Amino acid sequence: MFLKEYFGTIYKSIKSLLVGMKVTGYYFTHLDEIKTEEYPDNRATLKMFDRFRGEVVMPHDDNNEHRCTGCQACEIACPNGTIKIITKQEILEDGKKKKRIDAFVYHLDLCTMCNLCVVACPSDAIVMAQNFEHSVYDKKQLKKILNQPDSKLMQGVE
Amino acid sequence: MKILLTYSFSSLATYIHHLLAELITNSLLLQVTEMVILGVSLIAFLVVLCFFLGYMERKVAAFMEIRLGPNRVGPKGSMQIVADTLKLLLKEGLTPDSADKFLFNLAPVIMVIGSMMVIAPIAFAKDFQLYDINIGVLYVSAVSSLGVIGILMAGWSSNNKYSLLGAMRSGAQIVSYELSVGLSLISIVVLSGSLSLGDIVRSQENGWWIIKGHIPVIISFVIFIIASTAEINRAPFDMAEAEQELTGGFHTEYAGMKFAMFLLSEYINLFVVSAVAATLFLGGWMPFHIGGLDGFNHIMDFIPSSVWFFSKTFLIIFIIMQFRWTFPRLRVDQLLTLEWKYLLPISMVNVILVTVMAIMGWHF
Amino acid sequence: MNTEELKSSISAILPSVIYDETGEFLNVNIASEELYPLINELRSNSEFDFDYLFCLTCIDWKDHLMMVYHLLSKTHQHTIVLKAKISNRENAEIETVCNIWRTAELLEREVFDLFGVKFINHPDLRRLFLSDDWNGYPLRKDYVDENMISL
Amino acid sequence: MRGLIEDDYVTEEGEFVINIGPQHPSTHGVLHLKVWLDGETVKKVQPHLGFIHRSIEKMSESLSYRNFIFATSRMDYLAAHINNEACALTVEKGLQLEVPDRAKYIRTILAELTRLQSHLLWWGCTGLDLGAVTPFFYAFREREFIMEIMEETCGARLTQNFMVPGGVMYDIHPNFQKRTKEVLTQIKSKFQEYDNIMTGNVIFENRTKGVGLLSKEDAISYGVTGPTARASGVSCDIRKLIPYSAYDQVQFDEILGTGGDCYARYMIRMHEMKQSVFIIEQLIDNIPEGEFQAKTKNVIKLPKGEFYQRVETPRGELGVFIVSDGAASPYRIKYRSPGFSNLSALPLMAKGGKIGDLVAIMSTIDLVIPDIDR
Amino acid sequence: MEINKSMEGPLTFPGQVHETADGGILVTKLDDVINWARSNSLWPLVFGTSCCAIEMMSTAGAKHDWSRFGFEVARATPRQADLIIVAGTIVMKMAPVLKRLYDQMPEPKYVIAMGACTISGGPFFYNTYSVVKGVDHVIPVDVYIPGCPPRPEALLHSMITLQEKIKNEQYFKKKIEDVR
Repeated sequence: MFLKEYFGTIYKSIKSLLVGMKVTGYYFTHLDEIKTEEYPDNRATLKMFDRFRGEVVMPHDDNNEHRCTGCQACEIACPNGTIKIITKQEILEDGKKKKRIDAFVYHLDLCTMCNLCVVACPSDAIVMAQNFEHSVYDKKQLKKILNQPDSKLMQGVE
Repeated sequence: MKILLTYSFSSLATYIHHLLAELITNSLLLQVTEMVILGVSLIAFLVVLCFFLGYMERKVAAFMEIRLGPNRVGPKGSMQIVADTLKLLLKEGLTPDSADKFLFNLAPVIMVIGSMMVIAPIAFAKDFQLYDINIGVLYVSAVSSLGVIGILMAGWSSNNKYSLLGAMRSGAQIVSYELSVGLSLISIVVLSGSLSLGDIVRSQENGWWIIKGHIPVIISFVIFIIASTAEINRAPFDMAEAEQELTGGFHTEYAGMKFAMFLLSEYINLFVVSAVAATLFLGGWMPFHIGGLDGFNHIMDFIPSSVWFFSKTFLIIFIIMQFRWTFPRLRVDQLLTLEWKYLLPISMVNVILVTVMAIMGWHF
Repeated sequence: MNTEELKSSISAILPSVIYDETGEFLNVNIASEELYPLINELRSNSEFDFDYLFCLTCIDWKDHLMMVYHLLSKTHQHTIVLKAKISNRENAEIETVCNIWRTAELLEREVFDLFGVKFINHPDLRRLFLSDDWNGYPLRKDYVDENMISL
Repeated sequence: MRGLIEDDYVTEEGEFVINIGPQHPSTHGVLHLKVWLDGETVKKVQPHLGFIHRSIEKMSESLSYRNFIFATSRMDYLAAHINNEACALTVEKGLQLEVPDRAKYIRTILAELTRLQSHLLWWGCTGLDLGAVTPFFYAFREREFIMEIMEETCGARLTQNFMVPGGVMYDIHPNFQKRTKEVLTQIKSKFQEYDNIMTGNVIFENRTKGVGLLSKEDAISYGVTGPTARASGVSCDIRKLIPYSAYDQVQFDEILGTGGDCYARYMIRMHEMKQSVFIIEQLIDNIPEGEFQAKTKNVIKLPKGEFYQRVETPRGELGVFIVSDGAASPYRIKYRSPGFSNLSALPLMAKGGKIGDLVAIMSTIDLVIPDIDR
Repeated sequence: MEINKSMEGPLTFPGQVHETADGGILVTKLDDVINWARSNSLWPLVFGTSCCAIEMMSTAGAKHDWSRFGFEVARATPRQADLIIVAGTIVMKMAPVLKRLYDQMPEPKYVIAMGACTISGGPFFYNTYSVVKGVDHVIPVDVYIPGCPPRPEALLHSMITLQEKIKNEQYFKKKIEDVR
């Protein structure tokens, strides 16, 4: 009885080990199961999903115009102070003073890509870009000003 | 060219010997020069072998883990291990302040020397053996356990608790598994009637022991593979390193070149163990022969003996590597249970079986 | 037991409790000194059998601290919230419950760490999250840290 | 290093104190365990926490009810969805807001996908902890598919921040249902492989069976929840006891184990993966049409009072306790994290075992340290 | 490599030794070989504190597979590691530990700050009392990769960026100058 149990254990153990080795052996002999994406080589074909959140950008059209009115809704919506909007007073043609953005400062180093600013924006001025290659040697490069130099507010956006 | 065509290393050795004898007349000097050449070429061979084994291990692991493995450094990533070695050599080789500095620096050297010494009696090809010592098997089993001294030394001198635990585990492990290794070696010694590795290979002229000796030899082969995997501290028996438990085990404090030496000795050990298994059970360099079928045997002889030896060795290396990348690690007490409750009793009974078989001539 | 039964049973043990049923669970307000006899009864009496303390925390109400114990009975599936008011903010003390529910040991250390409530008879009352030389109790409302940048 | 130096380094004759962590491969992060050893046998374990204490509770006190949710993804990052869901549910409870059915269904499916990926990662890491490297890669292969679904619909892989008070942030992506079904078929076909390489393995069985015993009474007393408690026979699945979201619409079993050892905990999680697949299968084709988000005010203000919501994360019961004083940000938030209570039972479980057992226990109670430290 | 071109910002690195007339071809070649070895054999320390560690694991996983670059030999002991990927928040209590780990590593050693928390405290920059606001207050950082957490490809990108940096190091040249 003891011997039966003893050899039974050995038989079961060896069988279980061989079953395990069969799995690794299968993958060793079936190299087409490898689905590795070779990142830097596939950069041309690598496309992120549309909703993927890489960084906040402010789209500008051909006339160097953006849609940001400087309402600071995003700044309030941001949970961790990533966005800082510096505004200036601009005198319009009809003599009225109007608030316009001077600099849309975006701290990529603080950003958690939570999308709350994009949701909060009433005029769709900012969107999430799919770019993710942000590595830098210097932290200072991560502080970005999103509005381009000399850009203006698009007509009809209030 | 002629030398290469005959695939005989002995003629190469003779050629070099004659060449040197013409240059150097003093016989003692000649002997020393030849030894130095031999030593240097052996070390060079082992280093290249370790490069290859390291590359092989990473590729085997990668393919089993459905990934590609190194493929960007050199063609197909083959220079990866060269880069690793160069980097390790150039890394700051620090010694911890509170370590026993002499022993700390000595330990990796002992490990490497211990594992390199075992190479001596192994026949790599027909008539190619450094030293066919007449107690080859005894020598192999004696010298291969030198490594544990290095591990104990490394673990103790590092002044690190993880290292110490790893070294103690390794001590217990190697002392116990030495028994099973020895017993399974003995079963072949009994069958072939010689302790010399050269004689053992020649005794398999009409068939390898694993075929001739059928079940008992297969059992001792399996026991040898398991026990020697444990003896060279490879997973699933890598108790001395046990990364998840002891971070690095005995080599936790080692960096740079000294760590590279541990890696070197690990791979040499792997090669040695597989080479011994191939020699004893699979006929070493002996081609696949079946007793009585002279025509078949003759065809098999066309494949060079070194190819036979290395293909067998690498088959066993592959199996040991597959163990590592498949199985979970044993616990330290289960490790000893396995040895004392299973391997040792079975191999003891098995030795008796083999002896009876040898006396009665039941093998082929 | 339903809420009414719980109320009457608890009042039988401790008449001075104040109930509050505005929330999801039955809230039982007591003073910190009365905690231990009541809570011992709640655990050991098979009628209540509150064997599972699923939340233990503290609230800083500026003028007093309040320990909150969420208790659940696995057998009867009833829940109460026990609130013990600690009036003395500077030297806040309350009896430990970690010999009743073992989970309280770490939870009480957390409260000690972040609120500075000392638990009498706690076996190992040390700071849990913060280093031992930390000054102050950060989750108190009057905690000031000059390194902290406010939004 | 003052946090590390303790006065109780005093040891008895033959005792051996080692520090496992804060940086150690088996602690899954920055847990520090001080272990008293007698040879290889563990005599006493003392967890030291706080190496990732990020003061999320304090931070949330100054954030609005819309914003505090994002930080909870960083708490138990393997169950970011479920953490976010718990917060959103608590706020909804305070507002007495009825969430549209569509949002409920999406939440449940995403939560179960989260559970699936969390368990897959746990399975791989258990293998890794026990010394088998390969299962880790098999688990991550399947996990990547789930990550792709998350990315396509939620926009991020790990910390999605997809739950908002009142529903979900966006409607599901058009490919969502198709992809989810593909993943389910893929995972179902791999369960046998997982069993072959790990569950049936004799070394694995020996490493886990009878190791790290936790009795039912201890489990309740230590407040242990989740698969760890269910392995000891404690019925504690919040999805069954107090159904939230769409869990009252689906059928599934609460897996209860016996024994309370590492193997039981392992098996519970393996079965739970199958249950998650089953739950998603019931929901995926029946997502009702309609709004995905209820209308909420721009600035959410909770009425004065206290709100408590319990949800089931892959690790156990997460409780969100919000004390509101009527302002736009919570007065006090307490997260009752499952890992914290589960960890408190570790010294009990590990006592008397070997170091290897300690590693096995840690991996089978599935610790996520930021969840413990918050 | 193409990656380098797409990198914005100046390509001067802190600690760069400026070109001198002497040094010679041999030294330059040796430097090239050493930099080749070092940049292709970055063994990371197993060090993850929070969410980013999971993405680090994903990078090691089969789909992204950092072993293609030879990074897969993750060492548990700092003595054998070349690179710390600081994956996750560093809090006040952890900072001395991280410093010690960094000190235990033998030269040359590199640091990648992965994720918003390590770069600047990230989501825990405001209103928290226990988070170190940027790991560069504790140890020197070579490459920053923002994101919360950065996706595996982004981590690979940062490691390639680090490789580019190592390839411009001048080990022997510096040694020779030190001797002079």
